[in-house]
Amino acid sequence: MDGYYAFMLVATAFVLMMTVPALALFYGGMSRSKSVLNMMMMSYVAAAIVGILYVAVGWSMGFGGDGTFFANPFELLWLDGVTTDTYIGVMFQMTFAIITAALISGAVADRLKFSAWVVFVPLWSLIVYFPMAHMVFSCTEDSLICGRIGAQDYAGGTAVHINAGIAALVLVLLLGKRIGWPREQMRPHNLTLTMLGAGLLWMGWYGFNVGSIVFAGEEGEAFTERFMSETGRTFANTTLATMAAILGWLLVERLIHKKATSLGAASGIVAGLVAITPAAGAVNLSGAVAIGLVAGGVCAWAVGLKYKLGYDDSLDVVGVHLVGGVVGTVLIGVFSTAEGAGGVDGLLYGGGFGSLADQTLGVVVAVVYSGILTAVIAVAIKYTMGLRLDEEDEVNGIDLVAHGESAYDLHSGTSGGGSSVLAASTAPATTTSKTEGASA
Amino acid sequence: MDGYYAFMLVATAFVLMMTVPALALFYGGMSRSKSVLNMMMMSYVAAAIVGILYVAVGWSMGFGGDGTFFANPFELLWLDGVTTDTYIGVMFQMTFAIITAALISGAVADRLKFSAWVVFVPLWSLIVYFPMAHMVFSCTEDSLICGRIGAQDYAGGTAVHINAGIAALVLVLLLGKRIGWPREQMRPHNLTLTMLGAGLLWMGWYGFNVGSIVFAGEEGEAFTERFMSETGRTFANTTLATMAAILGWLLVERLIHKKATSLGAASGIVAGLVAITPAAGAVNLSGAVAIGLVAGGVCAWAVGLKYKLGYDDSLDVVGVHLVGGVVGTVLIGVFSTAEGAGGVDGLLYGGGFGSLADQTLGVVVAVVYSGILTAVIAVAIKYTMGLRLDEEDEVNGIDLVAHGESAYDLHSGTSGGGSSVLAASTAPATTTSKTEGASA
Amino acid sequence: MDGYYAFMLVATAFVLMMTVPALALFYGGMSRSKSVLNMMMMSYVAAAIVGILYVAVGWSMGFGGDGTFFANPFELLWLDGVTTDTYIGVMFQMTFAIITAALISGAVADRLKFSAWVVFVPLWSLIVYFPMAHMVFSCTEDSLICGRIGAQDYAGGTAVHINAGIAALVLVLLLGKRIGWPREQMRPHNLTLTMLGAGLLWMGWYGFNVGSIVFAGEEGEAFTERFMSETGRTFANTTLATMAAILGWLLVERLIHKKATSLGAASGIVAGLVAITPAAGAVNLSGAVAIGLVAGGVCAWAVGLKYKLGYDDSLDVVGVHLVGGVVGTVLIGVFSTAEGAGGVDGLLYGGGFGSLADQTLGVVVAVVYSGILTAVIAVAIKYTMGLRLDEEDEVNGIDLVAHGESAYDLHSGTSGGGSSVLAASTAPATTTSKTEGASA
Amino acid sequence: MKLVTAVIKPHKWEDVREALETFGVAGMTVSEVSGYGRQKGHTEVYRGAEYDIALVPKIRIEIVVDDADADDIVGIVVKTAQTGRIGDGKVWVSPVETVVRVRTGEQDASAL
Amino acid sequence: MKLVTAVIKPHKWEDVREALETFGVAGMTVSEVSGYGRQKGHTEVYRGAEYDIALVPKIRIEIVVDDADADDIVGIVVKTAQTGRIGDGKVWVSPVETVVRVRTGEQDASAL
Amino acid sequence: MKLVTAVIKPHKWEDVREALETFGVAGMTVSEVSGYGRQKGHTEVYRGAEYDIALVPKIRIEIVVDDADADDIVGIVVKTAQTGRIGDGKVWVSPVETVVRVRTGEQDASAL
Ligand SMILES: Nc1ncnc2c1ncn2[C@@H]1O[C@H](COP(=O)(O)OP(=O)(O)O)[C@@H](O)[C@H]1O
Ligand SMILES: Nc1ncnc2c1ncn2[C@@H]1O[C@H](COP(=O)(O)OP(=O)(O)O)[C@@H](O)[C@H]1O
Ligand SMILES: Nc1ncnc2c1ncn2[C@@H]1O[C@H](COP(=O)(O)OP(=O)(O)O)[C@@H](O)[C@H]1O
Repeated sequence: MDGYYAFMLVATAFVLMMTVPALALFYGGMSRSKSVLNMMMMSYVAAAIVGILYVAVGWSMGFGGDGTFFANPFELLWLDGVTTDTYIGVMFQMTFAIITAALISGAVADRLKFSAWVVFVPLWSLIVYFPMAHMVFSCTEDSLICGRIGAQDYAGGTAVHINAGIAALVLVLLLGKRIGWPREQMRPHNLTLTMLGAGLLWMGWYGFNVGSIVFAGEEGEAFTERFMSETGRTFANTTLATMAAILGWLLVERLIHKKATSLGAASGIVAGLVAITPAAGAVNLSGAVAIGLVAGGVCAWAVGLKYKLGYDDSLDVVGVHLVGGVVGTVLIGVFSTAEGAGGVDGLLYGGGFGSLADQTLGVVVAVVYSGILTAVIAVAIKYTMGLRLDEEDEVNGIDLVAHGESAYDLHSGTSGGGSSVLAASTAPATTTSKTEGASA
Repeated sequence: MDGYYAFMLVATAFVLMMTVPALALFYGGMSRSKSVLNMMMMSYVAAAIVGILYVAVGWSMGFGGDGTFFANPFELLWLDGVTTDTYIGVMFQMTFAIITAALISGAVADRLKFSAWVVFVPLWSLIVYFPMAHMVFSCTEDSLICGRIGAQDYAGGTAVHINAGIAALVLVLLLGKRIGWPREQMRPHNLTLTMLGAGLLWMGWYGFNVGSIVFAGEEGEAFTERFMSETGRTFANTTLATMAAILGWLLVERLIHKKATSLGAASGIVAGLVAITPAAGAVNLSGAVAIGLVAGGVCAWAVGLKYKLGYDDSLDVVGVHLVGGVVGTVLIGVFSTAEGAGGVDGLLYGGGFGSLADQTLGVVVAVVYSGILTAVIAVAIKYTMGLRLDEEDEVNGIDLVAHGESAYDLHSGTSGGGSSVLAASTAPATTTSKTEGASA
Repeated sequence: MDGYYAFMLVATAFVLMMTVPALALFYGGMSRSKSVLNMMMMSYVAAAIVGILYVAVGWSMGFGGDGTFFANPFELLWLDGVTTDTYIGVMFQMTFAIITAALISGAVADRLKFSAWVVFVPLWSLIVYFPMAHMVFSCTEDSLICGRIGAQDYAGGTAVHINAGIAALVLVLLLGKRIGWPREQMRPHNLTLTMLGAGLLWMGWYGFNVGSIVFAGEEGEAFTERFMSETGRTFANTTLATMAAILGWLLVERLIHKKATSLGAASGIVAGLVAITPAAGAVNLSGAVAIGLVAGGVCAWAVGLKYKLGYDDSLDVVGVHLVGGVVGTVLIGVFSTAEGAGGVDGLLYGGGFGSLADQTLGVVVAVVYSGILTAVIAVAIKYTMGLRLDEEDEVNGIDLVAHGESAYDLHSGTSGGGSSVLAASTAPATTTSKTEGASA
Repeated sequence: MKLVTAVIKPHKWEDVREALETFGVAGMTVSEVSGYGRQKGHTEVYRGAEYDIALVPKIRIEIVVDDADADDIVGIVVKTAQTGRIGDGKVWVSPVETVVRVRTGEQDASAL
Repeated sequence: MKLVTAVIKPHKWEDVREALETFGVAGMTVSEVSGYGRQKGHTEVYRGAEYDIALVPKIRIEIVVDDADADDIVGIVVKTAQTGRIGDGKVWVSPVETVVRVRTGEQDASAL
Repeated sequence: MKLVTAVIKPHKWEDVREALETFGVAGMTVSEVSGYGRQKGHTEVYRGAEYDIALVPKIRIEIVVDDADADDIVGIVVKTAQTGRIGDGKVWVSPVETVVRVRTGEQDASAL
């Protein structure tokens, strides 16, 4: 019992680490160097805002009782009546709310007003994520996706990835393309950060998937046995699917572009993790490998769609999270086995089309619910405070304009000993005077 | 029981990771690129030196018996008589000794002789930290801060942060300002490293705070219940205070400078974690948010003081650790609740001024003890081997001068395929000959 | 029991993290910026390929029964008959197979064809690593190194480090030197990555060493006691040896080059961890410090040998892993104590030369077995598909040639607001058309 | 021979390159430089301090050309690099006595 | 018109800029370059090897000026950039036939 | 005085420096530039898109020399930097009216 609890302490820290700093690095590295800080900031402030909001009403809306879309937001307001020995469950769910919101940021690189993000995030969590978490994770009788439709989603293929992916698509359609896209090259400014971020995401994801185990009231021996056998399965599935996705992505890339890229490996990691997230408990090793391969290959192809269809999903949130999430959630209907956590046989194991139908319906509900409400929120912001940066600010770079910073000042390093005079020459008078003002 | 133990294994690894590499990255990113390696080295060598010294005498001075300032250094010399099944407790405490020394390095960027650091660190640990750890963490009857004064400090607001913060202040006053400060701009050379470092620090801090639970001999059920309820509280408090501090810092920055910076977000994370460190077990969720908000806001303002008062606390160890530590330690007297680990009600919960007085006294003792003895050590070094780098070496950069390295050689990357000829052109003859010598 | 299990979940994630991203960062930072991505890719694809291969036959070859060199590869093919509640054991061993293969990549920087790596890695794992893991870790009666010779190797001094180190040496001898080596300078392009990687490796190594505990069927109390006392020892030894190695390396460097470098500190961390890996359970604190000091010092000197002997072991896999592994494995014969996991007294504790002989024999077997078979594989590849990149490709940089990428595009950052026009100027027509093709 | 040196705004580089290509310029040498002039830089904010960055990023283009083409090329650069906003840059022409193509040793006109 | 090119030590840039500003120079173009000359570089140490870095970082300043101002400006640069230690740098003057302000098309004197 | 400007392939820099040193060139100023010309750049691939990089990295060398030495130095650069493959670069010579050594104020010949 306390072993499982000890693991949940670590798992929760791991999942929070997925957003701060892992996702921020993964996205930041793919941004241009004039907007990397803003990209990272979107994750960091999302963590701060959503975290506090989750404790305020998120937990209650998700787990404060029954309901089709959400539970009573006031039942457990500010964790009123929740005992501290169950806080870790709240914290764990909170980290999911955080990363889901943060995932969206990858689509809006370079051009979304920071103030708009700060307003969008809490509204979106309140109206879109908290209900979605109830529909999927509370699994109460009436809860739409888990309770009623009975779609399997072990750790958030629908609630997290499809949800964030469709929201990202809606947002970029309302936001428009970056100046110069796709004519101008907008390549990743620092792929070592992206590789690092992907690696940390992988580690953190063990908290995400393995920590999503739910017990059916077992005790003593039975509890430990359940703990070991189910986490063994989810750990191995998470691992193999990710590895298969790396290979799947690189293979497809090799065919299309004649090059297997590091960005492809990093993206393959995420695509595999996304796809196995809903299926981690449902499938066996072969199923995990199959889902990983398909997800890696399909996403590698899907990230090219934006050029065809002309939407500027800057860092491929749609191509990886929406597509990967759909692949994983739907394929449960094919590869799910009765020994799995859901106890349901998929198409391949003679379970017929039942599960496949449930899974597909679950996906549709998630897409429709999130798509429509995200559009409402984004439109509201667009026609009030506005979503988009001025053209000139976008050209100069949002790091400078919104945050008054630039990420790098490396001259003294590369030139071995000189100080970075050019990037740093200042009008002293101003500095000091301004500084006075600053500390006043 | 073994669940708690398993957690401590991870928690100890986490706290060590806070220094190597997290703090080194957090500070390194804020340094100039000509001194980033030296900044990281100060953390890395501190880990090596303090770690071994702690096992030698640190544990014994802290927990080898009773005493006002420290216990018998020879009682448990080199862990003599300590059984290996309790080693993890020693290792956990060791990681605290390491990071406390490393924290100081942020104040002395660019100008402290590396040799001086290598001498300062063990002396300071021996004379200042080890006793302080006894006064606070051993909590024996006679131990000054915990035993006698009875000030609450869950994980080291006084022993770690105030201690390091005041030591940093004393050291920079004796060391003097960097050449060109504040006239010349000395901005962070790589904010992605600082953001990364802050993120890893946050994760590691769960080991730091949550791992600081102390049991009162509970067994079986009671043990597990205590483990879950107290760690639930400390985990949630650590999380919420940090989030509130991010928002607090960014808000104040927005008001003063009209910009919310990424450096501010990273600093807010640390300020919040610092402030909640002593209070993690004492307060409830609202108290945690309050402490975080105050700490974030006050520190955001406090980092500007150095320009007013004219001390070059280069990376704001004083503004964040001293100020944040005082805020958190003192506010326990206001927000502490009887259900908390300390079982004491603060001012706000009808406990009157008693706790507030104890906390304040604890702070004063820490400041006075550390301040005076740090001064003695620093003066001793200054007038023997000297603290400060030569002027020309400081201009050329300590990485080159002290370590013979420069951090970056990125040309071939940015220029896509060329090799970094300029930064790297060498007089071959020399290279080889020198090399011969080298490997001889 | 479930506490130990919870720790193994984390430990396994830690060891996977050692390869992705830690080792990739450690090596990547030492590479030149025109080959950093390829260096990282070698670790990432090794993880994907070896991981799946291990589940397929690796586990079975290692633990599917008895045998001198390996067990029946088909016994547990694709984990057939392995219950999910023991999967974590498989996953843990899998992460060892992954990092051992990845370690080799450091030696072949800049010049090994990526396709050759993709072929080499699975062959090498199958023919060299999986058997070696059986000989050392299965410890069945007939298993050569553990069972027959009875050499102690707690976590893989022979199977992992000596194995990878000798393989690296053989490979570079067949591959040849980089163009311009050693005349041209080939210094690390980003030491902050290397420092970061070393730090993460250190944290992950607690999973590696501490997680390598093997129980003798204890139950209940006894199990917990064994868990605590042995992990306490291995955790402390791992920590102290690493710290001592940092100091040992820096000291020797100071003497030879008059500078203590950050690269030296990072390398010292790894050297110490490598050396204590086989000895973590066998020695006491003093033994750990001694082994760390020796390993750090000797490796610091050994990395210079390549200039003398003229082999281009680019990132010092031989100097650190082969040499460090030998030091640690052999010194067990000196410092091992009967209270240790092996229950054997070394030379220093009156055990005579018996243990020393066993350890040395174990080293010899590992070197000979791995050396010969690695040569066979490498020669086979060399004379079929070829090992080496074209000269011009090597000059232009393998990142560009093999992966079509360059790691950095930092201009807009350093120049504060401009967009990186030069590095990024594209012929639009092509872009779009190509893109069309891409997404077709 | 003449050397035409142009200092322009970074985001105009693509257009200028294309225009010159169309005109028939076979080659040029480009570098990233910092400009100081009427166009002021920006302000950056770091913990408790604000800094004025005096310099703005520019692109510097060098083209060695036949005497005859110099004026046309200057005209093309001015036309395409012009935004009308402060900071558009400068173009200047200076004499070159001889130019050689390293690959072949060809001189002057035939070296371009 | 003349082109004054100055190669100076990095930490002197601020002073030179201010001195030229005071004198009335309205603009200049600056770049980071590497210098090779009497001033030798430094030595770096990496695992088992030492490397001599032959080049030292310098700042390169280009100023197009009226013929009349050329000598004064050279004088100012030499005065303010001088430390007296080896490696202070060089300043040279070369002819410019014409200069144009991209924003307005103004020529020569009025283009500065 | 003359200014010799050479644009060469990066990996040739070492050889050129040595050759010039041997000839007796006491100093030069070097910078990393991007070249545009007959030698085409390469293609990079990023998620779903391929990009043609039009520019290739080059090294730019500036040497102020006595009129007498100009031709020899041009000859040395061409000889040592030559690979015979497209993209070897260009060398051009332009007039310099005066050069000053900042450290001493020495002029022209004695400033080199
Ligand atoms: N006298 C000069 N010599 C060399 N370069 C100059 C000179 N004056 C301006 N420049 C360059 O031209 C750029 C634009 O000049 P600026 O005065 O800012 O705007 P504008 O040319 O539109 O009046 C400057 O950033 C600088 O790089
Ligand atoms: N002949 C030259 N042509 C161009 N630049 C030169 C020349 N000689 C020196 N320089 C530049 O001037 C800088 C200083 O010259 P150096 O000989 O080191 O010191 P000093 O000028 O004080 O004698 C060099 O680093 C280089 O950038
Ligand atoms: N007209 C020019 N003015 C200035 N630099 C030029 C000119 N033409 C070419 N260059 C420089 O010379 C380099 C080599 O020229 P390129 O045409 O590619 O090959 P080659 O000189 O062998 O014909 C170019 O990359 C560019 O930097």
